[in-house]
Amino acid sequence: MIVYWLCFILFLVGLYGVITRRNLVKIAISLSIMEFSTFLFFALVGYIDGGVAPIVDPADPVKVYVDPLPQALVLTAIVIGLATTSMLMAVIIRLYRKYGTFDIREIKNLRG
Amino acid sequence: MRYITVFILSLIFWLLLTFKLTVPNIIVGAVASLICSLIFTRFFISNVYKLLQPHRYFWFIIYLVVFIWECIKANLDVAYRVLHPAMPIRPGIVKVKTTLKSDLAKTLLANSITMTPGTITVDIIDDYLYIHWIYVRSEDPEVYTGLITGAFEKYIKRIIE
Amino acid sequence: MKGMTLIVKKTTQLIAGMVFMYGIYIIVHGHLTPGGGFAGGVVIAGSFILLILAFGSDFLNLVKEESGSTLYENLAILVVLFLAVSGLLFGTRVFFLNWFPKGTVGQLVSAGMLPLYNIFVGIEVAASILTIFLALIIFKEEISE
Amino acid sequence: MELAISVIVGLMILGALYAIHAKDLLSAVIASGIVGYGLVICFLLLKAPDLAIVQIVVETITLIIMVAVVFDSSREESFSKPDTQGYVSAITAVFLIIVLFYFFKISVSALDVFGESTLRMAGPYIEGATEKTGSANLVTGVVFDFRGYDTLGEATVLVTAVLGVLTILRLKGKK
Repeated sequence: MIVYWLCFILFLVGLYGVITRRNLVKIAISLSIMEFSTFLFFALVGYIDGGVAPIVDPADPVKVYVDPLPQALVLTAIVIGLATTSMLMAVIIRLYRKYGTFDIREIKNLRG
Repeated sequence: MRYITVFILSLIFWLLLTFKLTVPNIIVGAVASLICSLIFTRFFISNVYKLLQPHRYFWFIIYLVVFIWECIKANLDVAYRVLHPAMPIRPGIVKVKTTLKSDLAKTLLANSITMTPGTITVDIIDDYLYIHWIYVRSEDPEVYTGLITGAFEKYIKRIIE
Repeated sequence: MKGMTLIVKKTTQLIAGMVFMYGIYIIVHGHLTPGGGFAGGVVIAGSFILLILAFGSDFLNLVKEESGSTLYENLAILVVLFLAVSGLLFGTRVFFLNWFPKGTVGQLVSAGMLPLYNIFVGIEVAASILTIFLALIIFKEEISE
Repeated sequence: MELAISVIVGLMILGALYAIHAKDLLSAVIASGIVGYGLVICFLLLKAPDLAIVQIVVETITLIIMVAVVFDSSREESFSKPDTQGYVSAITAVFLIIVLFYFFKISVSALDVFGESTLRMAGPYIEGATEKTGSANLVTGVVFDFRGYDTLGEATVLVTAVLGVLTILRLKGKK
């Protein structure tokens, strides 16, 4: 049970960063931390004690496998996470070239 | 010629990865090696004829023995310096001139020096290697050049040049 | 963007091909061992990114033009769509029907159409990640000019 | 097993806290690598090698992209005095965290104990999956056969993201 709680605390750390930080790069980092905690939660839900990785060996059928469904969902989500992070980075580098700062409040005040 | 070399090396790498000698496996490996050789040949080392000369492999095996011996000696030396209560270290960066000409030989020399404990190659600029040394034994260029590169240089010259 | 030192360049020349072959191995054996189209595609993109980082963007003349990788990406996703639709032609009304002969489990040529999906998704992922990287590099160069 | 994963997740939390509070942006980016690579080890311990392979390469490329963005900017975070807006956002964060904590405390009791998942949803995906898909790797079978629509949508998202990046970064166009 404590693993679930720690995973949730990791999520909360990311949420805290998103809300309180003013630097755009740190907001992106906090978002990716929230993503990672979600991936970890999915992988934790699917784990079974004594299970093996979900790869069937035809010569030696083992009875218990780890749940493959959350793993498949996370597999697609990781690559989407890379795409969204790089898109966020593209927006950030554009904003930096235009305003010369990463601070989100200054950008709001500049109204360029 | 370079294309064929890259092709054969990639195929050997593929067979070592998969470790199966079935027909579909070899066909897939051949196609993959073809793509690899088409893309990566222009970045490969230029002079591949030297791969076919057997005496270079002989010197390479001897070089491995020499390298392991030097490595053991340097390990004991660094372990002595770490475990000694007074920590007798005298770090510094020295500039070593090498007589090797080709870039690959310089890279092999730099990697060998980095792999032996106590010395780390920081950079190569033209003929000079900049090396960080944990105990600078002397400040005379000839002496420290002999101490650092003397054991490796003549073998590397026989292997690559 | 300038390249790195001589040591990195020479090591990259020897290593990049191996990384590429490893990516292809992960993709092609995706239905037998861990891995698959996503992992292998990212590894292949990594081999090209390694080359660009080590040699600097001037060395590769493909750097100034990212439309090539965009083309591969769009073609690959079209092929995936076509393979998915092809089930409609041969079977009942099921999208993503696996109508190829299955073969025996554990062989390299088995699992029907899954290896084909793996290969084309791998190309798509590799091309898209390479495109993102090239766009960043070109943008930074245009700024610094 | 649970203990090992707990220790690694604890380290990840420390790394995340440092990444959020670091003064230098480059060290913040590198500290966020702790979280990603720790996740790789967690995946390996949780018997998910597919995810570990993808995550280790994706994390490396994300770090390269982030360092490329951060590297030639000012890098120093400008710390000014906390103003009213900062206090308001901090209070909002604390309030939100308390609310989420309460909801998670209720919902965690509905979960199975760690390691005793009862495979409610995964039964049909495991039994007879090798005969249906012919694939020895069950994850690949799920990704490309049972849930092919997900994969198609994922590929579409990837193409859209690439188009977005090209649109944002190449506004000038070719002269």
